[in-house]
Amino acid sequence: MQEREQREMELKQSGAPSLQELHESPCYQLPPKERRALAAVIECIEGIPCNPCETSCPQGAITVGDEITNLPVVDLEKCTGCGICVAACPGLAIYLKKYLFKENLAYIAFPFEYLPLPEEGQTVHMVDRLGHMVCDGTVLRVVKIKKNDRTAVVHVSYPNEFYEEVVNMQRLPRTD
Amino acid sequence: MMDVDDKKDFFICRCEEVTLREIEEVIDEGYHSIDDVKRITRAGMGLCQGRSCSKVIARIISQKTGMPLEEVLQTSYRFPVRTEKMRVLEEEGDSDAQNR
Amino acid sequence: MRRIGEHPVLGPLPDSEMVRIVVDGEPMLARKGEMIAAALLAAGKQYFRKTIKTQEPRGIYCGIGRCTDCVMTVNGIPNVRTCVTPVEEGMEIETQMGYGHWKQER
Amino acid sequence: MMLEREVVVVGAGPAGLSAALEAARAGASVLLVDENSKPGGQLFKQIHKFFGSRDHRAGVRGIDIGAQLLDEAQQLDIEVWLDAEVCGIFNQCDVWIVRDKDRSVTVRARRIILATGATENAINFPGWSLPGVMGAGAAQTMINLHRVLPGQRFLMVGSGNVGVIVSYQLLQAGGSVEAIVEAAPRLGGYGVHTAKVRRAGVPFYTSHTVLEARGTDHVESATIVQIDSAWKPIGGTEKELSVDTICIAAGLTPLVELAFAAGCESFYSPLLGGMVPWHDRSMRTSIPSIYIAGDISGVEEASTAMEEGRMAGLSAAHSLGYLDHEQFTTGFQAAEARMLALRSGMFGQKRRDAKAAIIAHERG
Repeated sequence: MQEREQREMELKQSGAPSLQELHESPCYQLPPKERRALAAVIECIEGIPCNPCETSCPQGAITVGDEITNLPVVDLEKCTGCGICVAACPGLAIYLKKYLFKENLAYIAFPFEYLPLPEEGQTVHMVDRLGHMVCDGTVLRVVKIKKNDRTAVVHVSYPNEFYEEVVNMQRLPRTD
Repeated sequence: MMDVDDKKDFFICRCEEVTLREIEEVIDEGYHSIDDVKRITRAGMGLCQGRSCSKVIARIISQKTGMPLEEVLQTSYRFPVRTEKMRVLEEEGDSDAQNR
Repeated sequence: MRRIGEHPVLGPLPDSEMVRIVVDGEPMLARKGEMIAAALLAAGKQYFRKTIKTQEPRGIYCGIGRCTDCVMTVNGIPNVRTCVTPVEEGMEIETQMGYGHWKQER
Repeated sequence: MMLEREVVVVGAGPAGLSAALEAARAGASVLLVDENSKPGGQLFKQIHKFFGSRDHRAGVRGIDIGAQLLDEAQQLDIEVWLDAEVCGIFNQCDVWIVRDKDRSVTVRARRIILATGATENAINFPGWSLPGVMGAGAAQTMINLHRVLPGQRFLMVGSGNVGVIVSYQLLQAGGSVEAIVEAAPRLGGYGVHTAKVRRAGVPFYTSHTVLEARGTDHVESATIVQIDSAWKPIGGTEKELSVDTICIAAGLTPLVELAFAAGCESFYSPLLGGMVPWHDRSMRTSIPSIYIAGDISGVEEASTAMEEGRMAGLSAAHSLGYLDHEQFTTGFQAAEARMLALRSGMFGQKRRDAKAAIIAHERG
């Protein structure tokens, strides 16, 4: 029964990649806990013909290569955590993360294309890849610049015990 | 084609309101082409000219007769491929109709 | 069934000149140039016609003028595809029963 | 004297626009015809950022690519007839057009490029003709083009890229998607798309389909059910969902009426949507004066449609004597290379093989 349950959790069943699938993919690198600077994390584990992540990175830290179906790989030495790739990715599959933000708080900056947008200081519900609410987070800032072409990048701090699980936040109730 | 729920019949051709059972009966009588099913049940003769139903009818024929779908899909199309008013067809616009 | 006000990608709903249309005798306002079907959906209209054989209610299905399921009688002319026909000032729109009937020959 | 044009392009979507641009740039006199009151086809509903590479304008939203193409068409002063329905093609060159549903016109064309796109497939179940059941493309048209939510609680049937992207766009428009059902045992769309809606809380049900929709004047609820490997419903697995709109995303079928009524030979390609006009590498059909581009030649994406459009436009113009051999081959091979780059990877390779099978087919 365990094997079937395990399969139910996988990308082509649940719609979201399981941690095991991510760990098996060369593309996925959770930034090490001791790293101080933010780093880009890419959850793009299927060879699809797409490379704006590579071409958007000003540091040349992301490599796809000539065959644009190669999986993107982040060079953590070069990545400065600037976040340009987060909004450039058509699949919204990139976010920035770090473990050491403050005492037991981790940091994430993720793409968000819904309304209403959260505000600085607001408490929001953080979700894992299956959409389950995992913990609360505090909005640090919401970046909405023209270059991001209407993909907002929301920066949030959250308890670092959920460092790997958290990938986004719950949408806020609509006001209209 | 899932044979979903035998009790409940439902339309296959939306425009002419022809149901799955009516189409299946015609196929059972030996009519195995989209055009034959159309001529007998009117399925595909409606305002949309079979856009919603002809592919589904082909699949039903193929499933019931075992004919390959490719063969059943060989159907013919006639001009005009859009529904137009008769008045429009008579007056030829700013081109020399006699040259046709 | 409602108009989308603020949209994350499309932005706010731009202001629009309104036109008066009459739907089954009821006057209502629509945005100039929008499709009849969109105006009726925004107003919450459940169905656009009833079929000839079984009087079944029908509405939008393909949304791009291909399936003709959304036809209504407009200004006395039946079988007008409302999803690809823009509203005009003073337009009279009626739920079409069966094949509808021609009020006046254009 | 009958109206004459060197190239008549039918359909001003991504493929038709690109074909008209290339043919006009090469020097041919082009007439672009579209039955809608606005050009652009699917592009103006695709509010998401496109995939591919910089050459494919990746990272740009479909609506903005559409606007760019229209600007280019204006700069090249391409003649465009909107609200113009092509009703027939006679003698392989006379294009019969009805303008504004009002007057008939025939244009003699030396080359015709058919870019008529595709139409959504149906899935039939009791109640599927109720108002509130519509194509996923229809819902996308309503929200992104007409800015009206056709409902509030949606059920999406089909987990290919269309079903999943439209589900995401329904959430963006303020709708709530109660579930996405997929008849196959595995989800169809790209993982990055399914992940977006899954983390937004939308559940997927593989090996599931719609058993029935219920409602008097409009959809009020739907029952979904698990199906076995023979696609038969499994008793006891029914689940009732309170939804008011059911979107069907069961693939598309190329719109081939004009091509086949004109006499083009057909080829059956299930993966690419069914019957398509046979065509060679240069996008020419079995009738030398008729070319095709985009979903009519096999259902793929807007980005591949644009490259096929460029190839068809270049080939048609070159066959009329425009562009010397060197100019033509550089432009054509560049477009073809960009297209083949899109037809690669675990999803694209199958389409590449299916297209190659059409071209390799020795006609009778």
